[in-house]
Amino acid sequence: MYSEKVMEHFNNPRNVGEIKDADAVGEVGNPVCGDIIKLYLKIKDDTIEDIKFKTFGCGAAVATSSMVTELVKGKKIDEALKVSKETVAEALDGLPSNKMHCSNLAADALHKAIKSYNKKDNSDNSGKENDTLDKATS
Amino acid sequence: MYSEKVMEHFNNPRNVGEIKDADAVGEVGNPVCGDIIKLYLKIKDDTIEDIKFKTFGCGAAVATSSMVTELVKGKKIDEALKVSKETVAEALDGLPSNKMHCSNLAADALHKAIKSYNKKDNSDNSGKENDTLDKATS
Amino acid sequence: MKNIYLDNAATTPVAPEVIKVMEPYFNIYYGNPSSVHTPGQDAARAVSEAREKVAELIGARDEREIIFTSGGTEADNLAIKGVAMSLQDRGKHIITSSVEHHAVLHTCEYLEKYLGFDVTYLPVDEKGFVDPSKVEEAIREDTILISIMLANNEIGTIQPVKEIAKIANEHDIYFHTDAVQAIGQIPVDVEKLGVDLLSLSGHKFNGPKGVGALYIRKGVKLAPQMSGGAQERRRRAGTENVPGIVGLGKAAEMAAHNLEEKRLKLKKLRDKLINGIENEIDEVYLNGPRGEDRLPNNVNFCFRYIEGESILLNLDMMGIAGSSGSACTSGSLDPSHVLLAIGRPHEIAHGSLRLTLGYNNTEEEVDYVLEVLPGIIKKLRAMSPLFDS
Amino acid sequence: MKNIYLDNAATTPVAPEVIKVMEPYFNIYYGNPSSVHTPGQDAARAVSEAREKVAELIGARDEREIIFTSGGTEADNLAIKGVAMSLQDRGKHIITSSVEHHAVLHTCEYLEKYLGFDVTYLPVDEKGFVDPSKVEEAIREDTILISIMLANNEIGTIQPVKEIAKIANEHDIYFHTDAVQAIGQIPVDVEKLGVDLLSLSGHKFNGPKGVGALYIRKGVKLAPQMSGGAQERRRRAGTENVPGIVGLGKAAEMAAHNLEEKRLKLKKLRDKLINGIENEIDEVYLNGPRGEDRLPNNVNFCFRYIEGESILLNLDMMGIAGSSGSACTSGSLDPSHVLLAIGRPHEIAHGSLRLTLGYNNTEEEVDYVLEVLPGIIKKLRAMSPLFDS
Ligand SMILES: Cc1ncc(COP(=O)(O)O)c(C=O)c1O
Ligand SMILES: Cc1ncc(COP(=O)(O)O)c(C=O)c1O
Ligand code: FES
Ligand code: FES
Repeated sequence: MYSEKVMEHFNNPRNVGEIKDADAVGEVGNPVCGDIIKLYLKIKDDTIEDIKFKTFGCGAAVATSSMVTELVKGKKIDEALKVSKETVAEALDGLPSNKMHCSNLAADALHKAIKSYNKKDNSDNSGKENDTLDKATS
Repeated sequence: MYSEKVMEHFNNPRNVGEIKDADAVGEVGNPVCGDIIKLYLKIKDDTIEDIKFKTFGCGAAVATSSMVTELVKGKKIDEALKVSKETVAEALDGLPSNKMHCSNLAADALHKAIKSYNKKDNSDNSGKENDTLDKATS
Repeated sequence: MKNIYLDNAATTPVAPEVIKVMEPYFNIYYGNPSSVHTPGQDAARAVSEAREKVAELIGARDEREIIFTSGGTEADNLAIKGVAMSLQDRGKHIITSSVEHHAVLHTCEYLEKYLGFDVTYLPVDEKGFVDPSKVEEAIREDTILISIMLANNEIGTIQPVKEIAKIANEHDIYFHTDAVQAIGQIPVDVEKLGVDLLSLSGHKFNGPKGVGALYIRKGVKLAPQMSGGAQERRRRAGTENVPGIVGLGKAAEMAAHNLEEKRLKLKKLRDKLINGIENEIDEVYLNGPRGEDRLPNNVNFCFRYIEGESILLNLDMMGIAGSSGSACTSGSLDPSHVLLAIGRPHEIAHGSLRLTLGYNNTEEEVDYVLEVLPGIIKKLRAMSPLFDS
Repeated sequence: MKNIYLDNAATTPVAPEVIKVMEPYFNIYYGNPSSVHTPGQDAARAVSEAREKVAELIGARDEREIIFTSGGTEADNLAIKGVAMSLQDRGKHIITSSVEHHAVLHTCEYLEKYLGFDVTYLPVDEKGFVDPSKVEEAIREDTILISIMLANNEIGTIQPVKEIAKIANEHDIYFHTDAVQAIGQIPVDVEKLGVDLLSLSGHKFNGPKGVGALYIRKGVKLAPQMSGGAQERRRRAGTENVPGIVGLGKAAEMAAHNLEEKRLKLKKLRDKLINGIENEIDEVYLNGPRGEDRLPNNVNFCFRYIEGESILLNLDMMGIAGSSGSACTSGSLDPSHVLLAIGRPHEIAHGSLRLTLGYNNTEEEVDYVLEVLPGIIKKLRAMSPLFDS
């Protein structure tokens, strides 16, 4: 059913947990199955310095959460925004067709977190790049 | 499918053949399958002295033909008329349910032969017992 | 690596005795039972002996009341569509329950969608029981069939089928029961239960996959759903799966013989599992009833805050095979319709685990499960955004 | 006692290689392919490999076009009822031939009886061929399906399916072919033939009984006939017959590999039988065509003045298993609908003998048949009231 890569991430998920003083948090519920992913980001100089997740969901949900955190940790946030569900599924050597929607969860949570961070950031600082970001997360 | 008795009669059918100068002949076609039995009787003093059959039909048709000839050979004709399809099927240790109609063939041919003999006999001699016979063969 | 199989409601290993009797029918007695010749008649005899054994297992008076099918699903489809087709002029209403197997539910939906039938799906109580008085209330002028399963495949609830069959009978309505999960677990007797149609499936009681049977009481009218040759008294066309049927016969014979011993053994293991889980883990909810009204091999829990598949994958890594509901819906992402029907909220229903015992499970295996399960639940809860540690 | 099996069109022995690959799936890899755990996924993988092999045998582009069923009958039923159900709003007319297997004919009759369909049963010529131009003439506005078999099970006629499929295609009508007898005998390629649906059955080419497949071209709309779980991409519910499917896969692999060798071998034996019977016995009539348009394993004769079952029983006593037509109608007393369709009068049609070769028949066996058959015919004719010796 699942690729070895998925099972490896499921068995040893990277970056499980919460960040108490997170700079950004993204939570999404899966409209198909009702499962939930929550991502916590620590951001400094537009760079994701730390990221953790909590997931209530299937094997694919856990593995994609873990993979997303690994893919974006240390990245600039505009780089991180390029991570799509396809990126995640590919990095995991594919997902069963009925589980493709699960990979949305993690990517969506990431985009949501960054968007909320930018909103907050904008009200603090200036508004540049906001337009592009909104497009990327829509 | 068939009992051992049926197979035994099928393999070694008794009294196969024709009687050229038969006193009575009965031929019936099976309305269900279209198969045919023909019985030849040699009758003397109301006794069946010889009987032979020819059959175009299934295993049950052959076995019942053979059994009928054996059951009535040497019998008085009014005794012979008591032989029904049930008698024949029983003597053969039963027949498959979809083959029960085949056992009609042989008994019917016998009754038809005797009836025709009696008709002939009656026109030669007197008419007694004709009524009862008609009833028995109807 | 351990190899503990606790998914016997999904399917069971074929018993060695069953494999043994099947073997010669693959390439020694391989004839077609419809053939006139000796190889064919040898096969026909084997089919007929198997039919007698299945009849005996379920107390059918006449082995001609048994029709072999390709499994439980086909038996359910044949029973329901067969009656529907043949009695549609009399009425187009069917009563069933909301906790039936999909083989029943989707067949009913098929009749609604394609043939204008009207189906009442009765609710169940929080243990999964159908209320016989609700069945009676649901009966209408045009009701032609009532179908209520004997035992539930997910939560093990044994339904009051005898009472429901009596009601059906009083109203002159055919009664079908899906006994796929009950056969080989509890005594089943079509005469005592008073049912008109009963489905069973070989692979659920250590027989082969791909073969099952439908009991059809003498006199019950039923249109065949598989059209073709004259096999099975014209009620189910297709060359007979001879080795499968022979295997089903042997499994039936063994089930009849081992029933009581197996029932007592599994009940003990079941209760040990149930008590162990309830003692070791917080916020767990047993699904289905306790005691005699529960299948002796069935354990089903909801674990709050976590999702079922994650539990299964973790158990699998420890060499334990369980399930989160019925196997054949595992492709689906909806929570179990059975758990929703007994009133579990969506997110709790999603965290279910079903462990179903088989005749070769041992107490050591149960101990091992009780040893590793708490750790798995703890690990998953620590990962859950819903859980506040 | 000899043991010469010449009824390979009724069913075949399972090849030893096939039995071998099936075995572990009874009680080692016995999981339910729908299950998430390792035993389940092992089974799922085996099913998927078998699917690829079947797809390869018939040249399907995508293995997802293969749906496993319980046999040829179910495949035919699924194809025809499935299309009928899903397209009934577009039209209710089906075209088929009068020499189809009962799995097709009775399915069509079912649609006429229960669902108001109208079916055209095309006649055939004296060799059993359907005329493609007659198919074209029969097409109406409301025709939704054409079903013509690839090869006839009684008389071996290979139909011009490619031409007929082309006509169907030009008119945008789905085309189904029953290839149950053709598979393993002649090359079959769904792309070259241009068919939308194709039925096959394991036990006709040394695979197991109780398993078959339906090829469904991508995009073809089809209502499932077995409702229930989500197996087979929701097109056929029911726990998969894993050992059977694995066996079918192996049989498909072997059939693909051995096809040409087997075809040449059987054709030689077939022609020896045909010539031998025609030379040795008077008043015999070969049913079906000669040469390339005849299945390589099929011999079918009418013997004037005598009845088929008597020939079979006599052959059986000599250790030879033959048949008088299709096995699954042997309970019936009507002469073969195929022989009547090619114009044999009733009493001649009743005297038919079908001998169908398999990959392990030998020339010695054929010689033995030719040695004993004349005597049997002679003995039976001597017993016949129709024969004037
Ligand atoms: C209650 C119930 N009914 C029907 C079925 C279907 O049986 P099968 O998978 O043999 O078709 C199952 C199991 O899958 C079942 O548990
Ligand atoms: C041409 C044809 N179609 C369909 C079938 C039915 O196949 P099965 O017996 O596997 O259901 C057969 C054989 O019985 C056949 O010869
Ligand atoms: S099924 Fe819910 S996240 Fe995958
Ligand atoms: S089938 Fe014709 S006589 Fe028996």
